[in-house]
Amino acid sequence: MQQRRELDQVYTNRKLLNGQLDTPKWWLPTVSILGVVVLIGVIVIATMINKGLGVTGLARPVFWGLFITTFVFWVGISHAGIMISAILRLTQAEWRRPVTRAAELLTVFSLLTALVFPLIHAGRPWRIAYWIMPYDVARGIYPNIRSPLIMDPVAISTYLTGSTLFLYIALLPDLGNLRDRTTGWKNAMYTVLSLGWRGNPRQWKMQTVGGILLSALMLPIFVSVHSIVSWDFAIASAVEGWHSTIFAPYFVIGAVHSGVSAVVTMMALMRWLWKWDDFIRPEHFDALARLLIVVATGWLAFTFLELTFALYGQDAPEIALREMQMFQWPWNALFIVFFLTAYAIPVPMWLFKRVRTNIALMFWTSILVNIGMWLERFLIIVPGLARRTPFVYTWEAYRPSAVEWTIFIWSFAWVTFLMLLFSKFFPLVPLFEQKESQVFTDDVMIGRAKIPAIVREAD
Amino acid sequence: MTTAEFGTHNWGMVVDVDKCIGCNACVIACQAENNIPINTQDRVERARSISWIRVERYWEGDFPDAKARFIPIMCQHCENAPCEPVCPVYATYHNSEGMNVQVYNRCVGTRYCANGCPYIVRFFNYWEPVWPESLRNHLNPDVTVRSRGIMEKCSFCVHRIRRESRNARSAGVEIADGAVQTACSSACPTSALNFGNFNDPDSKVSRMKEDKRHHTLLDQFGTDPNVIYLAKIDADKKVGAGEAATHG
Amino acid sequence: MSKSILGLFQQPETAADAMDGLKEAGFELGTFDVLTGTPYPEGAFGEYVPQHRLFRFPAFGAIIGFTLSVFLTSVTQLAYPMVTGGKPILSIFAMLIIMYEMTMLAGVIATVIGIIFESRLPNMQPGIYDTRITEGWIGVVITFDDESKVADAESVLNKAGALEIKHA
Amino acid sequence: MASQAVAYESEHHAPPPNVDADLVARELIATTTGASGRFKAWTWGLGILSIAGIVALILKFIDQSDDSTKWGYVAAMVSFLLSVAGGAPMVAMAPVMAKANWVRPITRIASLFSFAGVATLIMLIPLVAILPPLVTEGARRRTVWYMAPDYSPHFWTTLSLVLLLITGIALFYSAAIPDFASMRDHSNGWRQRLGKRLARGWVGTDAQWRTLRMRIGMFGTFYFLILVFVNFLFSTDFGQSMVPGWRDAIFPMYHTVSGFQAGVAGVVIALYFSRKYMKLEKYIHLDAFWSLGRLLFALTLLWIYFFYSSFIVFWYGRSENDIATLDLLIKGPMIYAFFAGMILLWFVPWWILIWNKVRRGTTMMVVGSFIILLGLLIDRIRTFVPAWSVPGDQIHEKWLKVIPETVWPDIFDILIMAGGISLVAFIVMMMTRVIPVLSVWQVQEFNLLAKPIKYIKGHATLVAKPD
Repeated sequence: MQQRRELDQVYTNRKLLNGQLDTPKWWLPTVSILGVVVLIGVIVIATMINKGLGVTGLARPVFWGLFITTFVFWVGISHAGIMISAILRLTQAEWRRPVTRAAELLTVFSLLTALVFPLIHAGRPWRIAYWIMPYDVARGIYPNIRSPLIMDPVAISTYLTGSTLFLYIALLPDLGNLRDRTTGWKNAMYTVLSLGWRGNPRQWKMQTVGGILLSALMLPIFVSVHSIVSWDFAIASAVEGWHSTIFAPYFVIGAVHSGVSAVVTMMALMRWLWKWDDFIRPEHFDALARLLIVVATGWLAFTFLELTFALYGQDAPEIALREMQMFQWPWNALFIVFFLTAYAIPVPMWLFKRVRTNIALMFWTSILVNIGMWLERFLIIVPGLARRTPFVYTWEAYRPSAVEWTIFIWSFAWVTFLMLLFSKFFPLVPLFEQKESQVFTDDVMIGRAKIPAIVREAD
Repeated sequence: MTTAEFGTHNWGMVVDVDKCIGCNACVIACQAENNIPINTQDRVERARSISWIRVERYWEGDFPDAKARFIPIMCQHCENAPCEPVCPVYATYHNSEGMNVQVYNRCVGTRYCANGCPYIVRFFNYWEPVWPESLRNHLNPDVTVRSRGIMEKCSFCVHRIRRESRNARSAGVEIADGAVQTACSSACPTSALNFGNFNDPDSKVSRMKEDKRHHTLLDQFGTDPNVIYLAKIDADKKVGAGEAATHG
Repeated sequence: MSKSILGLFQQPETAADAMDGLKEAGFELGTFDVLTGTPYPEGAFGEYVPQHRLFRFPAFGAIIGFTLSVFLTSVTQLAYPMVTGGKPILSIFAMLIIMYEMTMLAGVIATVIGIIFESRLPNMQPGIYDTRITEGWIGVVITFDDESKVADAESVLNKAGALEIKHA
Repeated sequence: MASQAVAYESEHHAPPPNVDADLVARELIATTTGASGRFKAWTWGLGILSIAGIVALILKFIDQSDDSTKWGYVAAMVSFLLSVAGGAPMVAMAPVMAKANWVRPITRIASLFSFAGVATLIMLIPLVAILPPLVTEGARRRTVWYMAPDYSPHFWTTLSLVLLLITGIALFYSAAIPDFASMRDHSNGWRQRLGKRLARGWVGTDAQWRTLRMRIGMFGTFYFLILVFVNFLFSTDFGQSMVPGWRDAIFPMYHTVSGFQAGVAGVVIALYFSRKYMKLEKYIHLDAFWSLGRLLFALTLLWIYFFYSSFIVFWYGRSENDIATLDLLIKGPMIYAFFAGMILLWFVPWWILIWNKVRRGTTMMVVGSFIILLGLLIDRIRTFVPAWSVPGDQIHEKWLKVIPETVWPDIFDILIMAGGISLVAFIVMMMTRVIPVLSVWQVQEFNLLAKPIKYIKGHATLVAKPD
């Protein structure tokens, strides 16, 4: 799987630090354009808070719409990071190395974005202090920890803190590297940030052991976050489409599906933008695509279970809801698109090695997956609420307004914006892991065959 | 497994669907009593109208012998209310008089409670409420005007309950049965809506509750409501409004 | 700060030879150390394998976090008891989730503190160093209590084929 | 760096035993002969117990076939056996897919369990006869068989179990051909004749190896799919659908995952004994125990996760059937079984397996595995006995109106359970007489691919990763 390539370390430094040491031509224009989009989004959000949620398309009985969908979507994307860097670290997958940091970054930034949505979506955002950080003895009343909406902030802030620290620890050796490459104020900055990294055996041991330990600790958090998000919906016994026990694992595996696809998208972009063909190689896409086939199929199984047990009771309202979700305009169109993009188109394509190693195809298929996964969340949340209850008074449809769409677009611009800003100051590919893989891979001759091999420490 | 321990009062309502003629007087009375902003045409069209009590209308049977059925629906003040545990800030909880109360001041407007409610009787203020100049001085001083961005719902006219209990306390007597009437029940011409105290075994509502026509709405959700419905008596058909309202 | 010298090598093997030479020359482990730009398999240079207590940190943090969470969840509910949806005032199954998260959070934070502490960071006077180490060179750094042994240390490094020797 | 390093009994830096292929073959094949007296005694005991169990099963069928509420323990037993005997071969398959080197020597011991599927099948036969039809008293009970013919669950569950058995044996056989060949060459007597017949002219040409690998991959995938399917069918048709209103979408997954857990535990136990009493320390490295320990640890956490995510939804939901289901499954006498299951399946193994020292050893590992198996048995009883205790004239209701009495095991049930478990052990022990517990060619492959090297001055292992 690993084509071993001898890469000179000086060359590695120069190539992988090209974002920091010299600015690519495209960087400034892109960032400024994104900045404008972000600004527009911020203005729209401000107006919405100022005018009130009337500007959205929300209407009884659909009290949660595009915002919560997008929130769930971004939380899902955030599962890329730990999936890649923790699970693959624990399972010793060599090909994870160039991807880890980008994945962790995606986690941090998408979580930051996800957090915005519940807040701006509250009726009185200026009072969310009582909801999120509300342990004020003055009011004598504390948050209701029976509410999943309290578990959400707790879980997400835990995950955010954890993955940020994880990211920083893994960044230390590269900060040392940057410190050695830079001068002036940058050098000062990196000197402080790298905490005086030298690279003696003790520090390296802490890197490896600590990395493993942190991964092991982050993994349960990673699972819990999306489970708790899913319980927001699953516990509502009165909403037919939501009250299912499968939701926790179903959401988690769906999140992994979309998250890993997002990482693929990012890798392709990194390879093109920073010209890292030597480091992000087809075999990495190949490996990720293999992983995605397994994950996607598992996710399909959960989808099947969810559907089966929705109809299991054979209750009239449940069947009616599913019928609406799948066969009634406009949901049926969305459902078809969802199924095609989330599974039916990409996965069969990934079965062919030619596709798996073709960067452009991988890029587009991974984008398809995320379109599909967004639609999945939409199709769970909105039809569930828009169901036909016995009360004709509440039979209404939901149409997202322009404001909602703008903020939806803003979120994507915002994440990309943050990414590019980060890339100006910190390397997106972990250099030391890259070099480590050079140290730790070797070939063995068995008979005449040259077989790639990995050095495992006998500990 | 409810852990609410009630005092002398467990307020509730008995709705005799058989008596309801669908005149909507209760709806108007409620609007006037509780400072509910006017449901303009566009609000109704956008499904953002607010009416704490509403009269659902059903057609039973096919055209020539179709029958109109009416069933008034307000907050059911459930003992196991799905809306309560999901609120992160205790804006809605179950008080010691068996009512599901909404504390406007705490509400941050997550609208989670509204998602949980199977009866969909919780309403969100999308805009700041406005009244035409002529109505400015008609607002009820006992009832808070809800600002934008919070949930509201039927409160069983809690301000009336409070007034009566104050009077009773100052007079040193128990609240007489029927002394407390909600706006809707007092406006109902056929006394289809009856308000009272379920904890008092010989109160009017307690006695009506014993009627064999009694049922609650959507009982499969196990919400255990404090609003009891008495089914429609039908000479020729056995189907009552109750079954029509529950699933299937 | 005591005197220390740094010998620079390009080949791991030569660096390892230098380490051996130092051992033979009677420098005890710990007074000399190897600086690399990448992690090498443990003991690759016959260097002294550092001992660490990293695994105690998460346990410690988890205990703190758990206690804190138990306090927070139970006390805040009992302090202002309100019945919601007929759930018990002390709803353990809801509390468990918060406890879990806070335990994990404290565990992670403690681990990160542990990692930084155990790798003896932050250390703003890292001592003698060379920027080429992050370009794949390997540095063997020796710290002395007495100046006398500098000479034979240098000879050992030279014998092993040090490309450059820095003093500090 | 905690990696899948090859660790050894004596001290960690010892090189792996690069014994030459021929010696490996001789030593391993030697283990099939010359059983110790203790071994013989155990097999006799277990054999007698199994026969007693089967007899008890027949008697119970004659005696109580009219009353389905009495058959909960048999259902629990089938589920338990399905978990152990069905899950174990998966243990062999999954890491092979992931090209993990440590698993190569132990695939055989895991796939031996697929023969124990016979026990599952024997237990299932009366149960299928007892299982009420889909339509009782004119009403269709809640199942995944919405419109299907009346006896679909009976038919498909049986069929899929038979398929599972066949695929398992096929998997075993396709991986065993080279070993039969080496038995043909190195063994004698009936084993040699058997090897000659089953080796089907294996000489080890390149083409033969390619087809062999292809077959293993193919049967492994099939096996996995069928196993999931069996778990799904059995847990819904013989568990959930017996309780009106028990609608738990995660239960099939829960059933499958705890099945894998039991499978891994079973493999660990088998490994432990064959290592200890067949003197195979040289071939069964501690590394295998270590990796299995981590796998077991992960599955243990997964169990509590799946359980909690279904429980919390019920707890919040509070709708009629949610409450009824909870009352049935984890209230009354079952609360003890529930807590016992939770402690034995999650807490104790979790606490044992979290220590790296334990995972590097064998004794505590096997203790933990036994605890897990016991816990699983209790947990299966906790789920299936109440499910079957619902009277047959009520299982078509919308949801459970009255919580039925708890059913206590009678003498038949106890005998059946003892017999079932011993039958599995008996079959596995018997198979070790027929074929080496470790697959010869995979041990050789393992030694070929993992080479101890001297990395500059340190010691390391070079693990080749062929595609």
